Amino acid sequence: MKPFFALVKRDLTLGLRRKSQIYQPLVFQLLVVTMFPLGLGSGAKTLALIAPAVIWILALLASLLTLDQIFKNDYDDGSVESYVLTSYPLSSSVLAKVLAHWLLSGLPLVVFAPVIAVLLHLPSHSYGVLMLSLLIGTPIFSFIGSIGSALTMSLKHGGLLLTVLVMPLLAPVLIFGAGAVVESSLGNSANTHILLLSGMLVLCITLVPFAAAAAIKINLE
Amino acid sequence: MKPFFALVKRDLTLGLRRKSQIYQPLVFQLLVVTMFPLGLGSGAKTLALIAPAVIWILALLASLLTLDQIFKNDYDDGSVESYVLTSYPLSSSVLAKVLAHWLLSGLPLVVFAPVIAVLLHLPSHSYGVLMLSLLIGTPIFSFIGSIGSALTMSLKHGGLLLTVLVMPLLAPVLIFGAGAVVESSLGNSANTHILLLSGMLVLCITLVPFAAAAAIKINLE
Amino acid sequence: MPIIKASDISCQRGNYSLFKPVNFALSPGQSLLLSGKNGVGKTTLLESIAGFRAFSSGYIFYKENELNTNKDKWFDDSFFIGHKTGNKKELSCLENLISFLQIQGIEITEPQAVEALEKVGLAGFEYQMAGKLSAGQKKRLALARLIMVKHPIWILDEPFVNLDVAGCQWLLSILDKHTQKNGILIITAHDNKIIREKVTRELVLEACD
Amino acid sequence: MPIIKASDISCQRGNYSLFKPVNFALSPGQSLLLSGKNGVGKTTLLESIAGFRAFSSGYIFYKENELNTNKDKWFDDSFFIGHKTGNKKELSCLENLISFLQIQGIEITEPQAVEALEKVGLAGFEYQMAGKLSAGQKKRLALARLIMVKHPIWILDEPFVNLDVAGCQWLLSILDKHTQKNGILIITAHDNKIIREKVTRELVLEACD
Amino acid sequence: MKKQRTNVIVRLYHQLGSPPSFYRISGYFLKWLLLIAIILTGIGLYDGLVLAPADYQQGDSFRIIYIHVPMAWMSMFVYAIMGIAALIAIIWRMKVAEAVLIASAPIGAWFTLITLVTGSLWGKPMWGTWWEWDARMTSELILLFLYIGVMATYTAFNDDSRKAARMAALIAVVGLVNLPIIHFSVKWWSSIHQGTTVSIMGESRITWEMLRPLLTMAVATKFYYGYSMLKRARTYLLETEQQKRWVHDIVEEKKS
Amino acid sequence: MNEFLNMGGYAFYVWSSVGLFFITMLVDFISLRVKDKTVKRNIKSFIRRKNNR
Ligand code: HEM
Ligand SMILES: Nc1ncnc2c1ncn2[C@@H]1O[C@H](COP(=O)(O)OP(=O)(O)OP(=O)(O)O)[C@@H](O)[C@H]1O
Ligand SMILES: Nc1ncnc2c1ncn2[C@@H]1O[C@H](COP(=O)(O)OP(=O)(O)OP(=O)(O)O)[C@@H](O)[C@H]1O
Ligand SMILES: [Mg+2]
Ligand SMILES: [Mg+2]
Repeated sequence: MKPFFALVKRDLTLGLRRKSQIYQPLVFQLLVVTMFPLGLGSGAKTLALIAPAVIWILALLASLLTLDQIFKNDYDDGSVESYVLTSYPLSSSVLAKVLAHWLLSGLPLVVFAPVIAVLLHLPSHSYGVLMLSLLIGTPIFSFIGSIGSALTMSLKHGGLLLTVLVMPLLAPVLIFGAGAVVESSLGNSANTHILLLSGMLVLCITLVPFAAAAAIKINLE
Repeated sequence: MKPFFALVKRDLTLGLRRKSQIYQPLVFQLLVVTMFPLGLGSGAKTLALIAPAVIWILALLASLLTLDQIFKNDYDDGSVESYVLTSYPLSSSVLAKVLAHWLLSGLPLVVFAPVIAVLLHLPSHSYGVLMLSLLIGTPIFSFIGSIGSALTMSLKHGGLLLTVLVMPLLAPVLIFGAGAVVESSLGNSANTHILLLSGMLVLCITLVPFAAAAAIKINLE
Repeated sequence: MPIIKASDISCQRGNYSLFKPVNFALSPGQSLLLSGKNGVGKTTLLESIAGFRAFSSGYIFYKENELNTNKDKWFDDSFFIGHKTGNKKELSCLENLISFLQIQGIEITEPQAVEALEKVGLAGFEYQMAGKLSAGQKKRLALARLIMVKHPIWILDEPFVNLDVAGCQWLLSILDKHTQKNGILIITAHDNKIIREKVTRELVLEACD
Repeated sequence: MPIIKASDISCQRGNYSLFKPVNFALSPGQSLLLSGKNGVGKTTLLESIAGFRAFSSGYIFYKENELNTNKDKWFDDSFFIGHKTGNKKELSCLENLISFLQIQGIEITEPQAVEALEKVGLAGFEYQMAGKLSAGQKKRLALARLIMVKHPIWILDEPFVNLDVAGCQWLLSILDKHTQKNGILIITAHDNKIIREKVTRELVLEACD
Repeated sequence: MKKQRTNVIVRLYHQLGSPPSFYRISGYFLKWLLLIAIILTGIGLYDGLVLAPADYQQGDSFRIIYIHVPMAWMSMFVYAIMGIAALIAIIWRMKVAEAVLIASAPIGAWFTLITLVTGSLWGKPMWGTWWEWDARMTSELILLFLYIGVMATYTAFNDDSRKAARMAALIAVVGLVNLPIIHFSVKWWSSIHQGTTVSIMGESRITWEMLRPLLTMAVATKFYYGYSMLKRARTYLLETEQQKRWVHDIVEEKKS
Repeated sequence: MNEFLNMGGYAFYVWSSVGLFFITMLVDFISLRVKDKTVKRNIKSFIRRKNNR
């Protein structure tokens, strides 16, 4: 088996075994969504108004919760050596790690989005755009997060530093993602937003593996 | 020095040295608050309406970010032994840990609250109630969180489980806390809400140390 | 006259017992070496004796009292250092030593702590963060506590690991001193012939079948 | 003819050099024991040799090439096991062994892996999660990789730690076999007389003053 | 030693408290519980979906009541049982109580989930919305979280079943304390509460034809709960007692 | 019969409720049998491991 697939397979096995990585972000989302009406009190009618923003911010936060683990786990137990001390290109291994992370934590968010949307009274004709935008946006979270995770993996409390590092980078994703949903909920076309998101994703796929690989190497020195 | 103060002092030293524990929750709050207008797009006028809920939810989330560390750190490096394997009552040590945690992560939130409030256009006559409610509410987060942290300290990925466990318990705090701010922003008296919050805090102070101590003992078995 | 008596104690991991129940009795000044193959349950047994986890069968009596009925007395008299050293990465060596002992209710002044660090070969590392020590230095920092504590019973899990030759000798000498002062020692170690000759008794754990 | 030549290499931690620069040369079939006091820099040096971190001075040549100019070749030929074992808590022993090797591009079938686990004394633990192993068993699981790899150069940091007597003997025998097959060995160990007699050369690191 | 006078209740307590006899005694009931549950469900649903007259206001959509309300009752009933078992497990460290606690959580969570979804399915035609943040719904959702919390705790510590059970018990008890809090706080906050359409307590506006199937279903679900819970509890006991003789006998002789 | 299935226009709501009920109960029923089987299998292998030693 090629190292790439071996790495993806290992990470998927780990994720499915830990389970928590998959279902707990979802529960987290649900919980926070519940908090909103609780906190809003009589202002509950505004829910639909803020639904796109809340859904996207929640997806971002739920991703953030698992991002720091992309490389940190491997660093902590020493298994990062298995792909650093080898002639197989590190950037490919980074790609494998990102892919596994998205499958485990991004994809469930996409699939689960309609439930959150119902709870927040999002108009049902926007569900398609919501899921599409998340489908393009969540991999970007994983990509950008992998750089942050590579930079902070040797820190004991890197989780919050990572948040601070990647949040500004992810702001545009949030703007266009939530923007797409807002437009579609108003009955307008969301094409421009989706296009821009896709562009960002392509950029990430081509650049991030090398950036993250460099970050890992710097971190280990 | 009494073990109680020794423990508080050690944790404060650690917190001040790590720094991240203090300033990163604040940065996190700021970032998410920034995300809201970004995500809302044209709906920015609704900001003031959702301000009380958002501030309180953010305080909750920011606390959650550090809650799992209350005991987990000590468990991971073995220093939990220093207060478990001694005849000094474990519940006192728990109280010390909670106190240190609140001083490091709750208090800054209280002090910082007006800044967030300004950003979200909360009417300025509510600032007093906002800070008062946070002053009573954030220690409750630390208390309840300490039980969750004690339960999950031996798990590698306990952070999200902790979230799931304590969120339902913290919901009432959120309701009354945000409720107090809503009432005051509408010009009503927030006394009942504040009173109820205070009652919860008293309950926590008397009960939680024993519950958390029991949780630690079960966890170590 | 033995003050610690263990009768038929055994431990469990998951849902099954690890080793055949063991018995031992220790009087002041005696020492016990637990040995056995990798994975037979030495660490588990030590942690149970220290009071961390429950036994699956049997009892330990300390000064005629069953251990669970009088844990405070046991905690006051016994001192445990396990695989995990209990050092805080972000505290300096000095802070680590002082705070650990104070939290246990043991008074220690700064000059005393500096002296203890010196004895343990960490002179000059007082203000280095514990996270930046080498493997052996971390172990030494943990063992420095032994210099300060007055507990008559020491429970040590593989304390020789990572120590260099000089470090092992130092540790042996301090263990010797402890037993000569009527202290009790319960210890595990692999492949260390000298300790085997020094202890009063070696107890080889045997796996259950 | 030596294929590894180190000239005046030294390492740094923080802002100061750790030990006096050292020189060595290794031909196939030779072995090198790095020793020295706790904290002198053995681990740091091994990690640098493995390619993890940079040297502060000096060069290593492998087959006439400076190591940094041709890291891929070096990675293809050398195999490192450090303090951290690289086991995943949530994977079973079998999965750990197989996935680690596959990620390094080494093909291994399940029966081979089962056999390797048997040799290393973990028969019957194939499906146990690595997080539920004892200290020595974890080390054994990491060392099982050595049975499967074909790399001519092994770099091992304190591999004897936590192993019981039988485990140490097994490790010694496999190291012997490796050098007899013209393999190269770079190793650190404290307080283990047998390995000291077996290696071609012992290099004692001395602290800078 | 003083001689203890044993009465029937004490003896029963000791018998049910010992895993082997609990296993044996519960074995007698299992089949019957399942059988009665199936039969009653059949009767109840036939009665409710076919025989009962349509509601004059809601038409046939009201028939969701025969799923929704029994499930809603069960979701709370099971949590109560779980909480009591948890208390016993913590205070007296009784293995059987742990078993009951662990075995109740999954089925209780299922009941809660069905309540939520059927409520949603009822809300759409009645209120024109799938979901409203009303007091009852919100607290039911939080109940689901509590169940999930108990189960997640149990699985997180899966290496040692008994420890895991005691941890889960702690969560369950804390959740028990939480239930009234949620109930009241939610009342406090709520302003858009939808009053009950049908009341069966006191002045009943529901006819006997409509009530009969409801009660039948309520009993049927209790029987299924009994079956599911006992079956899981037995499995739990086998798992935690795997070194004991009686477990070996059962496993090897294939008598369950 | 058709009228019965149609549920006065509420077919989707009523029948999905009933369906959900049965499916969930079935899932529960199956999962407890599976769990029971695996536990018994594990215990058997545990006994075997002991006998072989
Ligand atoms: C997702 C939405 C819903 C949830 C979570 C929910 C939850 C509950 C709960 C927990 C109960 C038990 C209350 C108790 O016994 O104290 C209940 C009872 C009941 N629900 Fe719902 N419900 C929902 C939607 C609806 C809808 C849409 C209707 C009808 C229009 C409805 C009608 C009833 C009735 C008639 C009862 C029994 C009345 C009683 O016991 O007082 N529910 N529901
Ligand atoms: N992360 C770090 N940052 C800064 N200094 C460090 C760090 N880790 C170790 N050191 C210092 O570098 C020196 C060498 O450490 P190293 O781990 O290489 O020693 P070692 O020879 O392997 O010792 P041991 O025999 O105890 O394993 C030590 O004096 C230590 O204090
Ligand atoms: N967390 C755990 N959960 C379940 N089983 C465990 C766990 N930790 C260890 N075990 C098992 O318990 C047994 C005893 O482990 P323990 O650590 O006590 O052994 P040990 O005698 O100290 O071994 P070593 O010499 O390797 O340190 C081992 O067989 C191991 O597989
Ligand atoms: Mg051990
Ligand atoms: Mg070292």
